[in-house]
Amino acid sequence: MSSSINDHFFSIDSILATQERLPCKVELPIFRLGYLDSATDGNDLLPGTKLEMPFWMAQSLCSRRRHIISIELPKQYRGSYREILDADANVVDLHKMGPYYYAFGTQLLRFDHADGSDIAKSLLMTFQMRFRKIMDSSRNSFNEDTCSLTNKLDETERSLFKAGQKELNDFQRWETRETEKLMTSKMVRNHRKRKRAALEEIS
Amino acid sequence: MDPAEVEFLAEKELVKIVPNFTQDKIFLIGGDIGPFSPSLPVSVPLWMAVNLKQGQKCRLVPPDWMDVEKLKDKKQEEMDSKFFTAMPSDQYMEVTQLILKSATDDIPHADEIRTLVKDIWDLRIAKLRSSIDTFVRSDATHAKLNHLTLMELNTVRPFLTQALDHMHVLRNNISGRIQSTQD
Amino acid sequence: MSELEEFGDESSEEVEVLTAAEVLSKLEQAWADEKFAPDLLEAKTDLVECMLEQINEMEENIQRAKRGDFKVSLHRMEIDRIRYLLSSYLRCRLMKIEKHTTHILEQEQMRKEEENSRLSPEEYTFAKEYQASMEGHFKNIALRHMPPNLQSLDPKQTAVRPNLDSYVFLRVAEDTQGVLVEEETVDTGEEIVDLEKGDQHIMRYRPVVPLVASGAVTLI
Amino acid sequence: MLAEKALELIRELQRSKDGSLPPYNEDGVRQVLEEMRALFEQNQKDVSATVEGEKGLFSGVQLRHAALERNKRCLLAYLYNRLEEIRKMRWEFGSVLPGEVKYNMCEQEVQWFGKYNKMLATYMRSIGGVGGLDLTQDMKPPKTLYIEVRCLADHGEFETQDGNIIVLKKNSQHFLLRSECEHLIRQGVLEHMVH
Repeated sequence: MSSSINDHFFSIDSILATQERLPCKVELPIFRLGYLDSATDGNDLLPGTKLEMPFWMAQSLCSRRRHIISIELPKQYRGSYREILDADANVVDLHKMGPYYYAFGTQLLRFDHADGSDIAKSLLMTFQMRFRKIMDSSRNSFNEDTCSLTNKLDETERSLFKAGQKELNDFQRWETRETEKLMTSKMVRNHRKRKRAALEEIS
Repeated sequence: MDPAEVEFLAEKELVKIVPNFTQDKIFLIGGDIGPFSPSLPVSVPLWMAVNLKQGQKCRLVPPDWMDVEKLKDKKQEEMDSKFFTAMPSDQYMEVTQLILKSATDDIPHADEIRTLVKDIWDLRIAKLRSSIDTFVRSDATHAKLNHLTLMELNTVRPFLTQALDHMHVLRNNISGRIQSTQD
Repeated sequence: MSELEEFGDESSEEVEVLTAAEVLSKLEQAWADEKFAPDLLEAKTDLVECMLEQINEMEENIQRAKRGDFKVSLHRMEIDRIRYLLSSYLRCRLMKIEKHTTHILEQEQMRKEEENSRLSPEEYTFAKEYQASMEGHFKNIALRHMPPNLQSLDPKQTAVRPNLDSYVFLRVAEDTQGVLVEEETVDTGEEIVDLEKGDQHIMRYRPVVPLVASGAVTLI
Repeated sequence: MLAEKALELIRELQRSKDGSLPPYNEDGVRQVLEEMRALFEQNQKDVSATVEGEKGLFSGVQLRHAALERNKRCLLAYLYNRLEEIRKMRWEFGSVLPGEVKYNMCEQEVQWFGKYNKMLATYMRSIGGVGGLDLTQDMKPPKTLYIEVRCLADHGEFETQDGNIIVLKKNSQHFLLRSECEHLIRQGVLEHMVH
């Protein structure tokens, strides 16, 4: 699937990205699963019913071969939103529109929606436009408050931002010769910290 | 790679020292070193030079390029050029760092040298960043990176490669080749 | 230790004779390649064994040396460096084996006789055991309590595979013409580059997989 | 919503990405397996009904099957990612885990840790024949042969490579071969002093 970073059967990010929801319309009756639609007390999901489903579910009911439901694009991928991204991708809060904006968008392309190729182009362009800002801020972030920026990044961008920060941090630790010092392993350190905190709570 | 690992690779570079002891040739696994005689310059790997210096057994001879005038010229050249210029050593940053830390007293104008090397480094990193941005915004899918050193590449590695990996997926979306490990 | 070491290279018929220093520098390259390649590279079992022997021998020599001999500390330092190199190299491989176990064992099973194995015999044993322990754990806690048609693991679905499309930095060691960097798509034509010795590139790993294996390019 | 419990397990892991292992959620795992059983039974019924001629049940079967697969994926991912943490612990804590850490593991996880420990030891012993190679050492490029260390805790007697016995007492300082005390630094018994 989408973000090549960490994408496999057991990947937490991949599971969460396929949990994103989208609006669907029932086309063929689905018996005895009425409870999936909170708006009805009925036993069954009848044709015409509109409801939101997680991606993994929608995908099993709507494909080239199966039309048990039809899907609509989530609004953050529709034309009007794409225009906003087109105008200035840098000001958009992609986390709010995501948080797996690129990954989920990539998944949506599987539905062969008429807007598919426009969405695909918009995803790439959005990333290209936002790239410089992510790079620069991940390199100069030591004195400033970075939260206001990272809050607006989608998960893939956040992981990129973190990679940039780590590189800078590693290099600075090398320059100041901190890397020469042998350290207690991270898990041992964290374990002690938690233990101390727990002890302080008791006393 | 960790910068400490990049440094590890740089430490096998040969540098010249002037020993203050006598010792026959040493048959190391990595090659023969020596013989050592007081006042006679001899080439040894950087890791050995640093350790001998710490034990006050030698004086380090700065590499040819570690010279204020030469570095000033280099800095000017780097500023004037749109592209990356060839560095006199592929490990200039690591070598400077190690030598100036362990043997400042052996290097004339050490402070000035430190500043010049850092200036050159900063110039090149700034250049690297803007060429990365140009690369990412273009349609190119590969690039030539001549004259960049391992330490320089290393400071952008995961960031750049992750970004390009991500873009590869987004490009494939457009050409209709959805990559998938599962349905 | 300047005497020549006999060193058999399985890929060629004649026995190559390398000095210990040459083996060391090959091992350094293998370490860097392994660090940067997304998939597991061919096991350099000979290099590892040769270097381990070298440092063991050196340790023995040191035991015999006079106390306080100045040379000893230099030899020890070199041993430390080589041990680090070996250990970091094998660790890096082990991490990949643990992450891509199923994929690597599949590859090993499909390997043609004339191809060298990616796994050393010891790594192979480890991979098999690791795989069995993971599957055993899944089966015990989850799979055997699931409905009958869901109790198995389909490697097609679950195997964690290396991303060969990830980007790498490389330096060209031998001129190589006509490397297909990008295949033709609807919008763009195919892209072919000539790699000239000494050049450095950034590109996807997939097109250069055979070149890394043959040593025509090295990863940096 | 279907597969909701399974998703909760995944969210639990996501929340603890800082590297601490959350308590094994036995109850959550049981509930996922129960939901799977119920979905499967309903599908069995619908399949039988279809065989007997009832129409239109396929959609429901399809949806429930997707939920079954989803539950399976989440549950296995839960177990997989926990093992991944537990594997890392072997490298960071060593072969003996602190009680509090073990407490958050289920019985089978404790057993898996033991197995991993053993197969790793066997592998390391077999490297290159004689004596093998301890891969849990030499984690960083070496800089000097000897290093200065300070004891962070009373650790008792310690035999150095050249046969001397020293006592590692809290706050005492020593000059030791890096290779012989690296693991004590990683375990937080000694602190590496750098000037």
